[in-house]
Amino acid sequence: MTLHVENLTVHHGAIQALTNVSFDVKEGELTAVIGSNGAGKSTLLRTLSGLKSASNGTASWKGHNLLHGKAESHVRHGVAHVSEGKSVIPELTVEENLDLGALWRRNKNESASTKREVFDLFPRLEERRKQNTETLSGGERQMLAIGRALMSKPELLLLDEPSLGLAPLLVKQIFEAIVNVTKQYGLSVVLVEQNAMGALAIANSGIVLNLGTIATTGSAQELISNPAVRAAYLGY
Amino acid sequence: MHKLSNKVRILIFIVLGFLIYLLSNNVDELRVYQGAQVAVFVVGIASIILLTGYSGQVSLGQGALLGVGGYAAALSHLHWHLPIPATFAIAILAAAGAGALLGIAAARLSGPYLAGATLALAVGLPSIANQFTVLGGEQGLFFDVGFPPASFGEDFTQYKWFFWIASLATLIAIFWLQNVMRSRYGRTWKAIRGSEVAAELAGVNIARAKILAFTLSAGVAGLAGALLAMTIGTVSPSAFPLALSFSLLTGAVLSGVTTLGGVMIGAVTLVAIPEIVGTIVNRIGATEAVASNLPHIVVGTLLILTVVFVPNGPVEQMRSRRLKKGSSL
Amino acid sequence: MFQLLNTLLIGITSGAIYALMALSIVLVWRSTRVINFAQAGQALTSTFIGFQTLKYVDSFWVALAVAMIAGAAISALIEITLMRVLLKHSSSGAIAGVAPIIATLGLLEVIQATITLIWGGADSLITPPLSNTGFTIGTNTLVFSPMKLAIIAIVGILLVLLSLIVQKTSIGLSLRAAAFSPELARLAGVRVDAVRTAGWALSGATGAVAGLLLVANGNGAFSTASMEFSLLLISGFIAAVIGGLESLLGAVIGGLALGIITSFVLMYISDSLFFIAPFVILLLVLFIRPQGILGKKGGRRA
Amino acid sequence: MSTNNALLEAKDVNVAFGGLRALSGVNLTVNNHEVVGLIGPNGAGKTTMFNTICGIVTPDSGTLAFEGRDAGWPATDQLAKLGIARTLQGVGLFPELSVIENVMLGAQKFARTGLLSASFGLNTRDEKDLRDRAHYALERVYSASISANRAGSLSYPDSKRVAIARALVSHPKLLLLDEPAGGLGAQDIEWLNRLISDLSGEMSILIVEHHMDVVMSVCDRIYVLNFGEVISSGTPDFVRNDPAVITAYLGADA
Repeated sequence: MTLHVENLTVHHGAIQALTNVSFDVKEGELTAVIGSNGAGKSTLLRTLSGLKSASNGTASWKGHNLLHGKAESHVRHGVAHVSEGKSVIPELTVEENLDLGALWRRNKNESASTKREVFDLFPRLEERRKQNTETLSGGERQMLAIGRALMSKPELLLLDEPSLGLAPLLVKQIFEAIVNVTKQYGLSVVLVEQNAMGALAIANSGIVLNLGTIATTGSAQELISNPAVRAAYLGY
Repeated sequence: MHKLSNKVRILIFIVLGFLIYLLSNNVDELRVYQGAQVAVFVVGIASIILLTGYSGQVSLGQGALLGVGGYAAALSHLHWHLPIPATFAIAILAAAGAGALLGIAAARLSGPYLAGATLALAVGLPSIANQFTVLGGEQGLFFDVGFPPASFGEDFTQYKWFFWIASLATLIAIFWLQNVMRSRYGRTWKAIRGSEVAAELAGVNIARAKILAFTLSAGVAGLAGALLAMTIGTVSPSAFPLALSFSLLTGAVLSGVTTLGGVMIGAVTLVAIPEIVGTIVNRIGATEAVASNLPHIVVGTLLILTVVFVPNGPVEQMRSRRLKKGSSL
Repeated sequence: MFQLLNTLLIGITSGAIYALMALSIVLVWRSTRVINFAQAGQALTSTFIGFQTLKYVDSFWVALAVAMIAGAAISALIEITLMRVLLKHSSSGAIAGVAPIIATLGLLEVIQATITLIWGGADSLITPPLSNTGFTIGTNTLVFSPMKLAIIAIVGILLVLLSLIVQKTSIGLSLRAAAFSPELARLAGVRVDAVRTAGWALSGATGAVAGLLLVANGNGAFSTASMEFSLLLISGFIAAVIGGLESLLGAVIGGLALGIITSFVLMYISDSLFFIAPFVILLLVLFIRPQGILGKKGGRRA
Repeated sequence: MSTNNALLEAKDVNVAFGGLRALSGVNLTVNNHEVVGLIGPNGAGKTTMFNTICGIVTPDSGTLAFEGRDAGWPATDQLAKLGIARTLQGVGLFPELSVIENVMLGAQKFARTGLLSASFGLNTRDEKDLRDRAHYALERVYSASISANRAGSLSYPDSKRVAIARALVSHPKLLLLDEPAGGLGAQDIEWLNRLISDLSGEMSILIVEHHMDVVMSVCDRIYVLNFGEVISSGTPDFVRNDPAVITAYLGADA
């Protein structure tokens, strides 16, 4: 097991946001975490990337303890987190946002070739490399956020609602890009999504979170036809 | 929070007044004078507690408002020959007026902007005195409250007279402040400090509440200024330096800025530390430079430590510890 | 006409020094969202360290370099020992918003008392490295001297240098990222704490230059009780606010504007407005354009 | 849905943040004594709609009528006087104040005396009146036994109860509940359901909520927002079976 999470419990002040969450993600697999708002999906990712501290449990990536140390050190162990809401810095240019992701990497030649790959993957970003990020559309920002994460040469990618606020056509494009990236780099991915069917369609396996606990797990195929998925969103 | 009934509170204040009276008869001149200083600081600190501790606005220029009060008292005494209580009332009104103006500006600002604007005020306002001859320039104006009434006897000293006036004014001011802070106005300010949006939803007009806090706080500061002018006998730009603003803020933080309960702690500390440190320094025979600078280092360090480790002040710290232990009252 | 030129040149020179202080304040604000009121004390300390250096080395420029290094070290030390603890402890609670302001004021008091303890008493003198006698044009002598020219040049060079560091280097990119979005910077692997310390160090070095140039711009005399340093802090703060608190260029424009306006007010209206003029300018700016000249809307209620 | 019975009627509300359209052409009506739900996926514009009604966000266009009169877009601090009370997402209490003080703040509009009487301590009857009102409101959501506790020391469910009490104490005609069930356990949710049905006899209620069990069981009508537009509205049964809703929640291929 490469990502190993066991009995993870996290509090937001007095609220228990996650309770005894356990799951594993195998190398090269994409796991979708679905569930309605407030189910604890974002909290899960924020805890794994070191932005939030856990009250209990364990979480490790290839033996590296994810519950210890700061977010910036996890990046150096191959964990990249694209946080909710198009995680880019609007005050910086497109290229600066990308460069930021690779600042900690010593070998500047390797960083440059990674940037080349990101530009090949998202040609739109190269066209706008000198522009302020504020001028980008929602979809372009999401591409930039994923591109920034790729700049750190990650092995584990944590994606938080990449489809949020995007029109259906763009959602499709983003999901396709995620599939491409995953295959190309052999990444392990934890994909948190509201768009359950879209996410399960590209995932290997899925987890349904409900009020901070795991309601159901299974292969993506199983979950698509599972009434629990409907229940988590529609209440029946 | 325990709420005493008004009658009990009035009784407590009368008893306090009597104790102060007894005290003034049993200590030497220096202590009496220091007592008057403590009273001035208590009022000045209380004005910051109202403003910063309750409404959450910071003023680094409170000293300037004391100055407004001091000058107003001196002017009304010199030119209109008003009786002393009336000069105090003028001081309060003048400073409150200045505070209202400042409050209107302050309602638009917050955090560093407000701090910087009030800081600039503290530096700028005293120099206005040099602009108008009526304010007496660098020398300033005399403010002489006169001798104690002859009926108090031969032994009754001038300092003791200062102390009595200052103490009485302080008791009244604190009683009044307590009334206001315990009313819905105090509640409103504390609510704004907590969350402006939530307070607005509960029907609070934020700007109006902030301006009111600035106005009342300035009025109290004006009284402190008049009392300060009384104890030194003059008002001049140098009597209200930037350092005064900082001292009051320090006193407020040491007192615990969110409650009036500890206001004596800060005032006594401000008066006592220079003396205590001075005594120690003399005992170990350090130079005069050490004697005059060490108190500042001690006070500054104390301020930093308080802000970092007991930001709500010693009294609140004790109270919340008691609350955590389980007793709900 | 001649007086006009003189007034302008005086304004530009003192404005350049305000601009340095403003830069120093902006660097700290951008890295930690704190206005450091102790910066007046830090600048004065650095100036005294420069003064002390001059007793051993007979070069103003060496002293300036030493003062810059000392200023950077002091500033970094303050960030590591005080600010980190403070921001961790008092991020919530009744006075969370004002706690950093109060703490830096306490620090100012400690610094001021400490330097008075060390260098107090007599006035100190730093002989300006260049002549302060004005250039002559025909029969007229300008107030503008080689020293003033050097001051403007130094500020210009520093501004270019700082802009290059902030805009073109990776430490600058980290600085900007950490300022605008610490969380995303962390996620990108930026060691935000170290970057903040670097921001404070840069600020300390800039403040040291401001302090030494302030002294060199005058007759070279200064003391631990110098009112000029309190004024430097306030002018720097006002300049930073005029510039919008976020932008380096804004700080420089704010500083120059403040210097020139003040200079004209003093020359043509009354020289006793020295203390009150900056305050009036600040209030005008806050009322007319609360976000500063280059500031963006909505940043004011930070 | 526009009938004489309408308490709140928002018409053609448009809000944009920069280039992003947060609400476009939203029409929303709440009738007297009706419980209305406002649901939708993350970022659909639900909170923006609440903020617009509460004067926290100023819309680019649209009208708001309350009790049949054009209410303009009211200033936030005037809502209580108008008869609208709102709870905030999360808790929104003032942690430094005691529970009873928190609730008394909501009753401020009933205060009759001013600064002068407060100065002389002559406001005791007024204070007692506010205190009694607060006490009564607390009893409705909980036993009033926690009234002296500091709000910051309460458990999460208790804080939510107090927040509702603070809204109730102003006797609103319209109660806006922003995610009242968020973070609550099963027992507390049951309590919330009961409270809402109790209150619906006295006032109208508009709820933003993610917890579908709550929405489906307490609401008379539901509006579904997606991308800032109302994509469906009607009874709970109608909405949950509307294909547009299912697609919005589960994704394109559902």
